[in-house]
Amino acid sequence: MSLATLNDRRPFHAAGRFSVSGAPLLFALAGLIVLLPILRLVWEVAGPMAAGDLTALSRVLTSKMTWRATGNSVAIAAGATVVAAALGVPFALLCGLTDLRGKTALAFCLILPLMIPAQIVALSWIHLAGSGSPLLKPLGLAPAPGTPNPVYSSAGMILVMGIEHAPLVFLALRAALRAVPRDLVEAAQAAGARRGRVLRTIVLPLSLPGLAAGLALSFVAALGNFGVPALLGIPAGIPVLPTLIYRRLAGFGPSVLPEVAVLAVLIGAIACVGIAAQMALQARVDARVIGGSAPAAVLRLGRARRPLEILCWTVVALILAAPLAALASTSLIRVYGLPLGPETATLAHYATVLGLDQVGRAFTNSFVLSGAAALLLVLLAIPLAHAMAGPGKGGRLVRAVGVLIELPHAVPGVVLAIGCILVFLKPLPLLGVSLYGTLGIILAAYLARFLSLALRPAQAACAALDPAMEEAARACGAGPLRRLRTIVAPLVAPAAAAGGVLVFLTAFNELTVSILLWSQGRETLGVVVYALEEGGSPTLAAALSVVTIAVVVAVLLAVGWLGRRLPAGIIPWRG
Amino acid sequence: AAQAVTDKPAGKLVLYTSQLEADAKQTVDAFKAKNPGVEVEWVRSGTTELMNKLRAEIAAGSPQADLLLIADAVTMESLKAEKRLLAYKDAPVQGYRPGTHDPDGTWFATKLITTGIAYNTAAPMKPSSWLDLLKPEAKGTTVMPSPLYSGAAAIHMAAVKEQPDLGMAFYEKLQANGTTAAKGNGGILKSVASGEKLYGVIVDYLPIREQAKGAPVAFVFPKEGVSAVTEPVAILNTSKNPEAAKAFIAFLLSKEGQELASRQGFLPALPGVAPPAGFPDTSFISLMPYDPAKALKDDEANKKDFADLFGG
Amino acid sequence: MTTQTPALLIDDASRHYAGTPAPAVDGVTIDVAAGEFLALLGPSGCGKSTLLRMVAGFERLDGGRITVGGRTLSGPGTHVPPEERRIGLVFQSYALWPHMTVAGNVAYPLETARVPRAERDQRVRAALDTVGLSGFDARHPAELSGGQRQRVALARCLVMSPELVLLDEPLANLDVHLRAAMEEEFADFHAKTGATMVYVTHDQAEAMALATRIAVLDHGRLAQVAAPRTLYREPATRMVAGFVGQGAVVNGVVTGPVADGRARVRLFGAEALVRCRPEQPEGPALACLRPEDLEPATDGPIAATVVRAAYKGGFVLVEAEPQAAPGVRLLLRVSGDAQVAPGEALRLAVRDGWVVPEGPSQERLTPARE
Amino acid sequence: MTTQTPALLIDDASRHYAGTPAPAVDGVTIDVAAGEFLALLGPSGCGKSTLLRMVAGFERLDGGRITVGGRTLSGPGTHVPPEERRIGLVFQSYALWPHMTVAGNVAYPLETARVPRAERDQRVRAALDTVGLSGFDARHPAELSGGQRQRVALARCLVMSPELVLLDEPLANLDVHLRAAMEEEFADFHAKTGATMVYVTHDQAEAMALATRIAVLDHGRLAQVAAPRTLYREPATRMVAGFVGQGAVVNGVVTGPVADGRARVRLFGAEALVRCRPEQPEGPALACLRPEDLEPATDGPIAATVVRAAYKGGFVLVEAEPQAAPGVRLLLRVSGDAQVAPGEALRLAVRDGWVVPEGPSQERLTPARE
Ligand SMILES: Nc1ncnc2c1ncn2[C@@H]1O[C@H](COP(=O)(O)OP(=O)(O)OP(=O)(O)O)[C@@H](O)[C@H]1O
Ligand SMILES: Nc1ncnc2c1ncn2[C@@H]1O[C@H](COP(=O)(O)OP(=O)(O)OP(=O)(O)O)[C@@H](O)[C@H]1O
Ligand SMILES: [Mg+2]
Ligand SMILES: [Mg+2]
Repeated sequence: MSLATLNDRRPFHAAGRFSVSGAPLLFALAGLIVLLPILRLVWEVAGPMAAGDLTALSRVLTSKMTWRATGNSVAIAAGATVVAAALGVPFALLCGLTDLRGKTALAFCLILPLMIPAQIVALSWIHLAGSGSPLLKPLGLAPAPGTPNPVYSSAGMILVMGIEHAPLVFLALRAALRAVPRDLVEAAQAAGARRGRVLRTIVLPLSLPGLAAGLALSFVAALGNFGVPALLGIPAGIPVLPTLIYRRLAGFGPSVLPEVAVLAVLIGAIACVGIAAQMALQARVDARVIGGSAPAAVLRLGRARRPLEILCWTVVALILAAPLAALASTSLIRVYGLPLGPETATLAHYATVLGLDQVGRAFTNSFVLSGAAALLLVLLAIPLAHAMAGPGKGGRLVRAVGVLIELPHAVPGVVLAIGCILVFLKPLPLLGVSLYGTLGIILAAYLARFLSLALRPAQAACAALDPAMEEAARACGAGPLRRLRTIVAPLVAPAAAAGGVLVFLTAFNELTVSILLWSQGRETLGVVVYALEEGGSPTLAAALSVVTIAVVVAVLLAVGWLGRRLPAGIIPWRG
Repeated sequence: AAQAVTDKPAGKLVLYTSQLEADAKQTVDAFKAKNPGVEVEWVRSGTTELMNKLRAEIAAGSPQADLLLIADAVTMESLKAEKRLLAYKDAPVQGYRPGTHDPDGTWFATKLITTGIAYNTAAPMKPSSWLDLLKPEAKGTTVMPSPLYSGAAAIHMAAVKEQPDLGMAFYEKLQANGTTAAKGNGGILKSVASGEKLYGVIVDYLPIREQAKGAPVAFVFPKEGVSAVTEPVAILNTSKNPEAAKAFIAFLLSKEGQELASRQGFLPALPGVAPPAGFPDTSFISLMPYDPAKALKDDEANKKDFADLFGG
Repeated sequence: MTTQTPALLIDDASRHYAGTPAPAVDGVTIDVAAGEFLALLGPSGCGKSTLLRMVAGFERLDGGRITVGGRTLSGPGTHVPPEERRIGLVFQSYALWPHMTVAGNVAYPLETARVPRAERDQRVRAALDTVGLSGFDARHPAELSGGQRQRVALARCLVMSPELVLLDEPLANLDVHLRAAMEEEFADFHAKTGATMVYVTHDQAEAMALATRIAVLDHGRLAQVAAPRTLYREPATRMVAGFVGQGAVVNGVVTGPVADGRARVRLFGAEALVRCRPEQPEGPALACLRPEDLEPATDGPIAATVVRAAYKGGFVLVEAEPQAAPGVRLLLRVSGDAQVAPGEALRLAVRDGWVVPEGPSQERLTPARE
Repeated sequence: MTTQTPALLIDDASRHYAGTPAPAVDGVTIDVAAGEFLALLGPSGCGKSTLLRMVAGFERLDGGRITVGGRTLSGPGTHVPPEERRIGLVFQSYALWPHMTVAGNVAYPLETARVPRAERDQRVRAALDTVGLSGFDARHPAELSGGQRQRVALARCLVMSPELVLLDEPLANLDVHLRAAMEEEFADFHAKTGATMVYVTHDQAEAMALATRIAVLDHGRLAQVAAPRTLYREPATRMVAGFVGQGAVVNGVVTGPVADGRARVRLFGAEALVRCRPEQPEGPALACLRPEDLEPATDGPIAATVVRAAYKGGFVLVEAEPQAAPGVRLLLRVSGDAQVAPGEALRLAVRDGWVVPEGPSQERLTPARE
C-alpha cells in the first residue's frame, strides 16, 4: 500500500510512457560500461571453474580467515549502520521537520564527511584520539604516551564509518520526510498527539521505507569501505573482507587474482542482499508522491529549540570540526610529533606541497577526471533513470540492471581497478587504441564506480515525473528521443545535476581506484596524498588534505550559490 | 666499477618502482644524464600496488614494465619461480656481498633498507636489543608492521625465525607483551613520533630522517643484527628493450649509482661506499642472514602464523 | 471535415487490465460524426479515461477496432503509436511543460512536425489569439491562473489543427465559477474550429451543457448514447435514469395501453400517465420520476412525508417518502419562499415521468444518488 | 453544549504571511453559537483555510483573538498548541494514516488521551457505527472507496466527542453523486451529535444545503455572515451578490421611495419593483437579478437577445443581453421543452430582485460568473 493510493493520483497511468525500443540500447550501453570490469573479474573465478579447477574457490571458502573476515565485515558494517542511523535520523528529523534555525548550514556540515575521503577522516580521528593529539594534548586530555589509541578497535571502526556514512541515512530520510504530507502530521496533532508521539506513530512509520533505503546504502558503503579498516582495523588485528582482499593482493603467486575475485564476489553477494532490500523498499514507496505539492510538515520546537540547536552544533563540532582541526594542526606543525605552539607552527608545508609539480598536475587531473565523470554520468543517468521508471517488462529489466549497477560501487576500489586493467589493457576492439596508461582508464573506472551516485537522484526525479508530461508530448507527435531531449531531460536536469555534484566531489579525491590505474604524470589528488603519507611525510599529506577539503568546500558553496534558485530538495543540503 | 656498455642503448624503458617519488625522479634523471638516448617512463607506487598492477597486466596478457625496482627479494623470487624474469648474466656485481643478488642473475640488490627499532625520545628505556621489546617497560607500547601487508616485515619475520635465539618464540613473546601490528612503516613512524606508541619495529631511513628534522624519535640497530630488504631490481623477460634495461641495472650497481642511493639517505648495498649521515658505518651493522628462496616457500606459513598471533 | 464517414469509430472496443477481475472497457461501440461534440459520462471507475486513452493510443486494445477518418489506428495486429495519430489531447492536469514558455508549449507540436519557423510563429500567434491569450507568449505556466493554463493546453492542442480532440475531465479541478467560465470557452472553441471533440466528465451538468450527444458508460459497457434531452427525458436503463439528472427510479406496474407515447402506470397505489416507448408491454416496470415531474398538490393522490429539505438558492429541494412505499425517496422542488420541514405530510401529484425500457430487476430501489 | 457563551468566537483575527503583499485573513470577527453549522464560503485564495487553521492552532494570529467555549486559545501572548485544543478537524484530503487500519485510525485520538482499552474499543465501535462503517475495522484506508474514507475521517474526529468540529472542503474531490450522499452524512452527523461545526467550501450549493449560517470571505475580509436564504436573497455586497447563487449584478437607478421593503428601480430603461433595505437612498444603485427574478414574457418591458442557451436537464439556462445595455448578461431559466437558440430575440419582465446595499463602483459590471 502506498501513499499514492490515498491521493487521487494513479500511477498506473504511466502505462505507455516508455517505449521498449530504446531500452535494450540503454541497457546495453550502461551494462557495457558498468559491468564489464566486474564481469571480467568474475570470469577469473568462473573460467577455471568451468574448466573443472576449483582450487581458488575451495582455498578461499575453506579458509577460516575468510569467514572470520566475513563475520567481522557484516558485524562492523551493521554496527556502523546503527551509528549512522543514530546520527542521521535525529538530524534528518530536526532538519526536515522542525523550525530549527540554521538548518541549511547544519545539513551542509553533516554532508561534508561524505565528501572527505575515508582515509582522511580516519587519520583525523587517529590524530584526535591519539596521545599526540594536537588538540587534546594541550588540554591534558590526551591518552598517556604508550597507551593504545582507543580508535584502533572495532568500536573505533564502527564509530568512524558510522560518522562517515551518516550523511547517506540523513539524505535518504530527509527525502522521505519531505514526502510525508503535512496534513497527516496535523491530523495527529489535532487528535491530541504531542511531538514525540507524532514522530513515533506517524512520521517514522511513514518514512520507514526511505529510512531503510538509507540504512541499506550505509550498510553497503560500510561493507566496501577500505580506508577505515586499513587504518584502524589492521593495528587492532581485526580483519574485514576489504582488508583481506588487500592482503591477498599483497601475497604472491598467480593464484592471487582468482582468490581475490572469489572474495569480491562474496562481498558483492552480501552487498546485493542490502541493495535488493533497498530496491524492494524503494518499489514499495510510490515515489510519485515524493516532491508533490504537499508541503512538508513543520513541528514547532518551542522552548526546546535553543538547547537542541546548541546540542546539534556540539555534535557537528565533535564529528566534523574536531577531526578537521586536528588535521589542520598537523599540517601546521613543523615536525610531526612536536606539540603545536607559536614556535613550532609553520606554513612551510603548504608552500612545499603547493610547490610540488605533481600536486599541480594532480589538481588538474582530478578536476578533469571528476568533471568528465560527472558530466558523462549525468548524461547517462537521465535516459537510464527514465528507462528504470518505465513500467512492465522493459522497466523491470532495467531495474534489475539497477541492482547490478551498485556492484562496482560496493566492491573495494582496488578490485574494480584490477577488473579495469583486465578489460582495458588490450587495445579497444574497434578503435585500436588502448586506454591503459592514459587518463581514459581512470575515467572508465570512475564511470563504473560512481554511476549509482549519479543515478539515484535522477531516478527519484524520473519517478516523480508526471507521466502526463510525456504523454502530452506524444500526443504532439514527438518520438522517444525527442521526448527524452526536449521534455524529460530538462525536467529532471536539476536532480541529475545534483547527482553530478555528488560524483564530482566523491571522485575529486578518490584513492582506491586510481592508486592502481594512475601512471606517471597522470596522478590524482588521492594518490598524491597517499604517496606523501606513505613516504613518511604526514605533515605534507595533512597540508594537501586541508587544501583539498578547502577546494571541496569552495566547490560546494559555489554549487549552492549557483543552485539557489532550484526547487527545494535538489541541492542536497538546502532546506 | 661500472663497465661501459658497448652500444649506447636507446628507446623507451618502462620502470615500475616503489622508490619514493623524489628518489625515483633523481635516480631516473641521473640515469638519463648518462644515457640520453633512453626515454624512461616510470610508475611509482607501493610494492603491493605495483605487483597488483603487474599481476593484472599479466592476466590480461600484456605486462607493461621492462624493469622492476621494488622493496624485497622474496617477491622477485616468486616472479623468478614463475619464469617471468630475464637473467642478466654479465651484470657488474664485482664487490657485492654474496646473497645480495641472485646467483642466476635475475635480480640485484641496490641498497639496504634495514629493519630495526625506533623509539620515542620520551620513552623510559633506550632499547639496544630485540629482546628489550619483551621487557615490562615496553608492555603494550610496541608496534610493528604486519608481514601480511608489508614486504619488509615479511622478510623481517623470515629472518627473525631463522635466528636461533629469536625464532617464532620471539613473536609469541611479543604478542604476550601486548605488541600490535600496523599496515605499513609510515604508520609506525607516526605512532612512535606522536607518542601513541613508544617503540616501533621499522625500516631505518624513516626515523633517521625525521630525527634529523627534530622529531622526538631515534633509531637503533639492535645488537643481534637487523634484517634488510635490498630493493632489488630485475628485468622482466617480456621486456621490449632488454638492452636499455641492462644499462639501467648497470647504472644502479655502479659506484655512482650507489653514491646516489647514499645521498638519498639509504645504506648503499656496495661495501665501501660511504653511508648517509645519521647511519653508522656499514661495517658496524650486522645483517641477520636469510634465504629469499626459503622465505618465499615459507611465506604462506609465516603469514598464517602471524595472523594467528596478531589477527588481521 | 465535412466527410460522410464518421470522424471516429469505436467498434466493439475492449480493454482488460491484467490482474483485474473485469474488463475496464467492454465491447463499446460508438461512432462520432465529424464536428460532433460527444461527452463520455459515467461514475468514477467506469472506464471513461481508459476508453479515451485507447483512442489516443496510450492503451492497446484487447479486442475491437478504432478508426479515425476511415483509417484504422488500433485493431487486431495494428497499433499506431500515439505520436503518429495526430489526435489532439487535453489532460485533466493540463500537462503543460513548466520549463517552456507559453509560446514554447504551443509551438512544440509544430516543431515536432518541422513546420518552418515563419509559419510556426504565425500559427502559434493565431492559436493564442483564438484562446484569448495574445501577449502571454513569454510567460511560464507557473505565472498563469488555472483558467489561463487550461487555455494554453487548448491552444497547444488546437495549433496542430487536429481533426479529433480528446479532453479528459478538463474542468474537474476548478471551482464553480471558473468552471462555468471555462465551459463557455469550450463551447466557443468547438463552434469556432468545427473539430470533432470527445469530452470525458463525471459531471452531468457539464456534459449536458456542452455535448451534442452523451455516451453513458456503466462498468465499462455502453449504457446509452443520446442527445442530452433524450438522455434526461428518456433514459434507456435504470443506471442512466439514476445517474443522469436528479430524480427517483421507482417500481410501478404498467396497467393501461400505450397511446400517444404515454402509458397508464400504477405508482404507490395511484394511477399516472407516464411517457414510454411505443412497444412498452404491460406489467411490472420501472418509472423514472424527475423533480419537475412531481408537484405538491393538496388533492394529489400520493401521500408522502418530507424526509429532508435543502435550500438550494431560489428553490428548496425536498426529499419525500411515499407512505405506500417506505424506504423509497422522491425528489421534488418547491418554491424558495416555502418553509418545508422534515416530518411534514405532503400530497403529491405525478405530472410526468418515463417508463425505463430496461424493466425492473431484483435489486432494492434507491433514490438516484449513489 | 447548551451554554449561552458562543462556542467559538473569532475576534478581529488577522494573519499576514511573511513575504506576501496583503494579509491572508484581515480582521475577521465571527461568533458561532453552540450547535451551529457555519459554512465559510469564498473564492479560491480568499483565506478560508487560513482562518480554519488559525482556529485549529496551526497558524498563529498576527492580531485578534480566538476563544472556544470561553477559553482564549489564541491571542496576544497566548497560543495553545493544536494538540491541546481538543478541536476535531477533518481535512480536505482526509489525511488518513495509510499505515493504520480503519480501527487504528479511529482509535488514535483515544490512545493519545490514554483512554483504557475496553472503553476505547467500545467508543471506536460506536463511532464506526455512527458513520455506517461497522465491520470495516480491519481494512486499510487504501482498500476503501472515497466516500468511505471520508467517513473514517469523520469517525476519527467524532470519537473524541469534540465540542467543535472544523471541516476543510471535505467534499471537493468527490463526484456529484458521492458528494450528494456525503452532504447527507454531514447533515445527519450534525443532527446526531449537536456539535458546533465550521465547514469550509468554495461550493455555494454545498454551503446552502448544509449550513445554518454562511460566512462569505473576500480577500481575507468578512463580506457577510447570514443564513443561506438571506445570503441568497439579500446579498450585502456586490461580491456576495455575484458569488452566491447565479444571476447578474446590474446598474440601475433607485427612483421611487422605499415602501413595503421594495423600491422602484429603473433597469434597462424599464421600471421594476425590487426588494431593498428600508434605508435604501434614491440614486444610482446595483441590482442583483437572480434567474428566477426574470421571466420571458411577450409583453415584457425589456428587449433582449439570447446569447447562449444551455440545457441543464429539466430546464434551459438562457444567457441574454439587454438591447439597452450591450455587454451585460442576464441569466434566466426557461422550461426544458422550449427550444431556445442564440440570436433569438426575447422580451423579459423583472418579477423580483434586490438592491445591493453596497452601491455601484466604477468597475465594469459583468455577469456573476468570474
Ligand atoms: N493501468 C491499470 N491497471 C489496472 N486497472 C486499471 C488501470 N487503469 C485503470 N484501471 C481500472 O479500470 C477501471 C476504469 O478506469 P478508468 O480510469 O478508465 O475510470 P474512469 O471512468 O476514468 O474513472 P474516473 O472518473 O475516476 O477518472 C477502474 O476500475 C480502474 O481501477
Ligand atoms: N504558507 C503560506 N505562505 C504564504 N502565503 C500563503 C500561505 N498559505 C496561504 N497563503 C496565501 O494566503 C491566501 C489565503 O490562502 P488560503 O489557503 O487560506 O485560501 P483558501 O481560501 O483556503 O483558498 P482555496 O479555496 O484555494 O483553498 C492565498 O493568497 C495564499 O496564496
Ligand atoms: Mg478518469
Ligand atoms: Mg483552502
